[in-house]
Amino acid sequence: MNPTPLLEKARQLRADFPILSQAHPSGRPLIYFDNAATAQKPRVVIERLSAFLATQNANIHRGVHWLSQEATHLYEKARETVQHFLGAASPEEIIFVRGATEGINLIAQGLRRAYFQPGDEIILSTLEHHANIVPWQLVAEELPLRLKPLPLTSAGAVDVSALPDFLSPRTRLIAITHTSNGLGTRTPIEEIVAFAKAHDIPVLLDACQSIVHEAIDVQKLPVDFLVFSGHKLYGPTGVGVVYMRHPWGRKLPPYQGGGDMIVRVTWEKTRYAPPPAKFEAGTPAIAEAIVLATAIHYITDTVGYDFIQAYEAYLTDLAEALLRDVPGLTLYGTARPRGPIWSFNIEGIHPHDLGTFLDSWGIAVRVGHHCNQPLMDALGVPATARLSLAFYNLPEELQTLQEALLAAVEFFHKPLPSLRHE
Amino acid sequence: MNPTPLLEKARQLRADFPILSQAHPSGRPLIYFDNAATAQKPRVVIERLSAFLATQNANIHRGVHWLSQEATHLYEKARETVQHFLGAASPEEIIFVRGATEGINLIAQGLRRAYFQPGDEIILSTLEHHANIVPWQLVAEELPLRLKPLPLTSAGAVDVSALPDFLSPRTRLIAITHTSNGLGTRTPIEEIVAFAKAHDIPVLLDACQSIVHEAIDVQKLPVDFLVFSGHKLYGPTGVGVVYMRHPWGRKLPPYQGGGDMIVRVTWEKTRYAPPPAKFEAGTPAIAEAIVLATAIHYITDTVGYDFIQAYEAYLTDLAEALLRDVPGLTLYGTARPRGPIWSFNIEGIHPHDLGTFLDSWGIAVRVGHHCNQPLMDALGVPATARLSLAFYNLPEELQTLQEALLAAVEFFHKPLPSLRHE
Amino acid sequence: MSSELESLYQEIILEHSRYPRNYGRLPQPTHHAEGYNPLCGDQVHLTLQVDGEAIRDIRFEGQSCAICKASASVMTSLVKGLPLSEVEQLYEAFHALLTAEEPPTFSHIAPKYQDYLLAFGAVRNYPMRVKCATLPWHTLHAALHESHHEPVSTENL
Amino acid sequence: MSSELESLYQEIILEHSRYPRNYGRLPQPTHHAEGYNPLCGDQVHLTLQVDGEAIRDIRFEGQSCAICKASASVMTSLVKGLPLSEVEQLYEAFHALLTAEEPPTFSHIAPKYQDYLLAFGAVRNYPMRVKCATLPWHTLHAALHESHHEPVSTENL
Ligand SMILES: Cc1ncc(COP(=O)(O)O)c(C=O)c1O
Ligand SMILES: Cc1ncc(COP(=O)(O)O)c(C=O)c1O
Repeated sequence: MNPTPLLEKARQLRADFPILSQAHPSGRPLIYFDNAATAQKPRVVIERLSAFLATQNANIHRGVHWLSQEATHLYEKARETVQHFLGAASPEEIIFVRGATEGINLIAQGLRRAYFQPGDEIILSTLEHHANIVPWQLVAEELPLRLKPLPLTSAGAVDVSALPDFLSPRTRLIAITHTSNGLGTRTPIEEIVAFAKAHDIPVLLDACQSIVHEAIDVQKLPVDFLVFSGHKLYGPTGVGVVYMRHPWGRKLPPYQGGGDMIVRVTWEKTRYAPPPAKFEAGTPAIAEAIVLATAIHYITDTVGYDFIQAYEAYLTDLAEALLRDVPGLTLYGTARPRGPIWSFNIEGIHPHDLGTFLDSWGIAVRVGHHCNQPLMDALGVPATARLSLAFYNLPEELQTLQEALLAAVEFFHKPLPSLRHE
Repeated sequence: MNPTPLLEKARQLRADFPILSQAHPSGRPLIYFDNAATAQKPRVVIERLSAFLATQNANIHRGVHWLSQEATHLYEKARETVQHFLGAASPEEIIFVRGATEGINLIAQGLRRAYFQPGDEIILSTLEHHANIVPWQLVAEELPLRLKPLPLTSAGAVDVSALPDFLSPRTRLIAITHTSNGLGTRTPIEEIVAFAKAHDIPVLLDACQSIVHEAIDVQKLPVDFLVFSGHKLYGPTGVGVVYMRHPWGRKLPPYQGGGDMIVRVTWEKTRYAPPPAKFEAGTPAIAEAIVLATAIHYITDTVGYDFIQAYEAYLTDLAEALLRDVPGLTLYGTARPRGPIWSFNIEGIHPHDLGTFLDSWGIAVRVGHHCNQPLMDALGVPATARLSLAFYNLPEELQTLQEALLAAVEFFHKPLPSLRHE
Repeated sequence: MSSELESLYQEIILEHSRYPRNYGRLPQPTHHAEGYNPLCGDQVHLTLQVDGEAIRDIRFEGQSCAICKASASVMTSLVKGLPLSEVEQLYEAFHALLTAEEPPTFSHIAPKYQDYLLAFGAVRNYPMRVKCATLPWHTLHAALHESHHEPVSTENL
Repeated sequence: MSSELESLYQEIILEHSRYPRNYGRLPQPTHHAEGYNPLCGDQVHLTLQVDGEAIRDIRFEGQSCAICKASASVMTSLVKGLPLSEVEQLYEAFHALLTAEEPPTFSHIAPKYQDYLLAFGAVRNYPMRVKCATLPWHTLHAALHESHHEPVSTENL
């Protein structure tokens, strides 16, 4: 593969992100490698948000006046943008929420009230984000439910071969991450969905970390529920998406009560609206949802998933080669396919110290448990450093990272003048 | 009162709102009278949002790198801004949510799980917004609970004299609106809080429509819970606030599960963080919370509640005089004190038609039930037109409204050429 | 006065809203349905007498705006006595008039109906009002085709 | 190498983190507590032998970063044998060093302790790391003053 055209495009796209041309307080260029935590925003997203607030802002759904009609139209068009982005059958299947976390809670509470029976079981995996663990624990506390996490292969992928053993007559849901935010490994979701379909078990897909790297079509990957967060997809904070396949939206009760999710309220009895309104009580994140559509158009039309896949594959090979060259560095989870996310540790350097060290080089990586404590427990480490890339990262940034890691090894392992040992 | 200095300041402040200098598609100036639905945003708010996204954007709480530290610092400073704005004792009492609706749902679900017993009673009022009705109905469905709405006086204020009759040994909460979004009347909340304190009943205050017109200090008005929405307070959509007096935050269980609200997650047992983190699962509306602080500073420092009160009192007298001059116009709820919000109907003109008519004059009012169906039922009307003002509205805009209303009367009552009656 | 507004509130519409035809309830309807628009509170209650393959009689009742009331008045006037197949045709034509990308030509609709339907043509320029005009028609459709207990809501449509 | 970083990771800190003193567990402690920083996973477990009014012996254990480990090592070295009142003074001085608007002068602290405490002075410039340095001290405070079952978390502080 000749990376030159890819590199040229990456350099061009990078110019769309104002934050990336900023200097770090150390005077060095800012190297942003914390993309799995949140992505940076292209200029079109920032400008669309300003433009909406400065020229189109109004509350939606309840006004006959011009601004309100416009805002309503834009908001519902944003829903259609998400619908087409995911290949959903109708806009009714798209619910705007704050983010993936709220999305999973919404689904979990709906299932608690209208679907689960005490003693039911949910299959998850060892690499779930806390957002796909704690909502189920909250439901489990009330019902109870049993949570069964699938183990990992030694290379850090979900071990699907364990699936038949995990199945029981009480299995009522498989809730699983598409791409691990901790390790970057990609779950063999096609196999899992086929297995689930064969046993008539609904599947919830946490697509937070996959949808930023690959296109997802819910017709080809027929999951029942899917969630992602706007802020990780180059969009604003405060907005995310639940895809809820028909007729789940008809079956599940509402999540929050309030305006816009009702047909008729009386003190005696309230009738709820059909989906998606049923699940969107109160004033939603109007500007954020509208601008999420801008971000999606930017990704699909300006950047393109083909480019993302090709360029990130190139960066992936480079990153792994560079990391492997650092003495004492352990990479956790090297399975492929994967997203461009890696957890690692360097012998004798706590990740927290490494994070501070890299920051002094202008390099932003995340250190800690990444909301993956059960995964950390499984790996037997309290924390890791995590490198996560986006299509605007450049090979020279990875080179700088390697240099900095080598410097860290030297710094933290330097011989010390003997101090008196009291 | 000499209104000239007030008017001068209002004209100056109005220039801070880019949307207001826009023309309506009809070519007329835009007259925005739908402020109770959502407020317009001053330039400082729009620019702060852009600046954050273009120079400071990062995820919070879990990073040691520069951007993440900055963003965390700004987010927690925004919490302190809200704390001081409300006079709360500590930032721990301030929880960021999507808006008032989510806020009330969060409190309602917490009380469901840790406080209410089946058969308990909640006192509300006839003028509650659906956001302060439906969340309790959802809880009532599960427990059950009894909801007792206080009646209104003939002038449309909550009739506090009914309070002793509504009290029972099962009364466990008073959840009430401070200023009615439908009628503009202000609840005699001081009396209600005194009554509640005397009977050891916690109070939840829906401050959505009051806090945009008057300062609130939770030390002087010692409610247990208070909610408001950022977008009505000249801030972004997607963010709102719950004030939860200590030690409620320690007593109530978490609302949503996910990242950031935990101390330790294992598959067997999860320990939750103390408040406010406990109630803020997942990535919050980071940019929006930070910019809500900008909006609050704008209101308290640049505009000032003294100005708001004085100028809006002037507009209130003017608006009522002008509306009363329109033949066939009924004003619902004329009690004082009040916020600058009025519901009205004109004989023989459905509010929906009136809304469309006014829109053709460039005037944005809301028509419909305003998420107040039980109030509409009590008034015996299906819908009303609602005028709601902000400090950037001008007397000449009210004059134009009167002109337009007179024209509407003429238009909808014009004699028709006799058509054949088939 | 804006001429756009004049084209929305044509005289046929103002007249029918002021003097609605077929207002009331049939005592022993064979079909009935209730329509509701939660956004503005429009409400339509339809009672029908369907006999064999045609609508023999029809009445409407309810609180609603001028557009909705005129639409209900015009609709009931048009469909009274009509075979169900023609009712269906009118329903679709009306729906297309207000919502189709390209407004329909109405060439297949009897000319005597066309003026009445076309009077609502300007509603398509007021997206928030489209539901006001279509509510009576959706309610009619529901009365004829669905055996449900919940009212039709324009939110379902 | 940035000199800021050199001042954060002073040799005292690197040395104590590499060769921690008082590492381990006392077999029969009179007091103990566990501290935890959920943000980074730092963990400190303290066991103490308090006899009358002084700390006779103290050990720490746990997985943590260099700042936290060095802080625990220095802290245990300093407080071993100290009367509880002086421990309290050191606790407050350390806390002020890292978090007070104006760093304290330490004039009331015995000079032999000052160098050790001041080695952590640069941590105040790294807000996300302050909790790493203070965690052992908070845990000590909890071990001496609270009779609770839940571990201390820096989130509570
Ligand atoms: C009195 C009152 N309470 C609650 C709400 C709900 O606010 P939001 O829709 O922002 O959640 C509103 C606004 O519509 C309101 O006016
Ligand atoms: C795999 C995965 N699931 C869920 C989440 C939660 O997303 P959010 O914090 O935006 O709600 C994240 C992001 O932190 C994630 O990486």
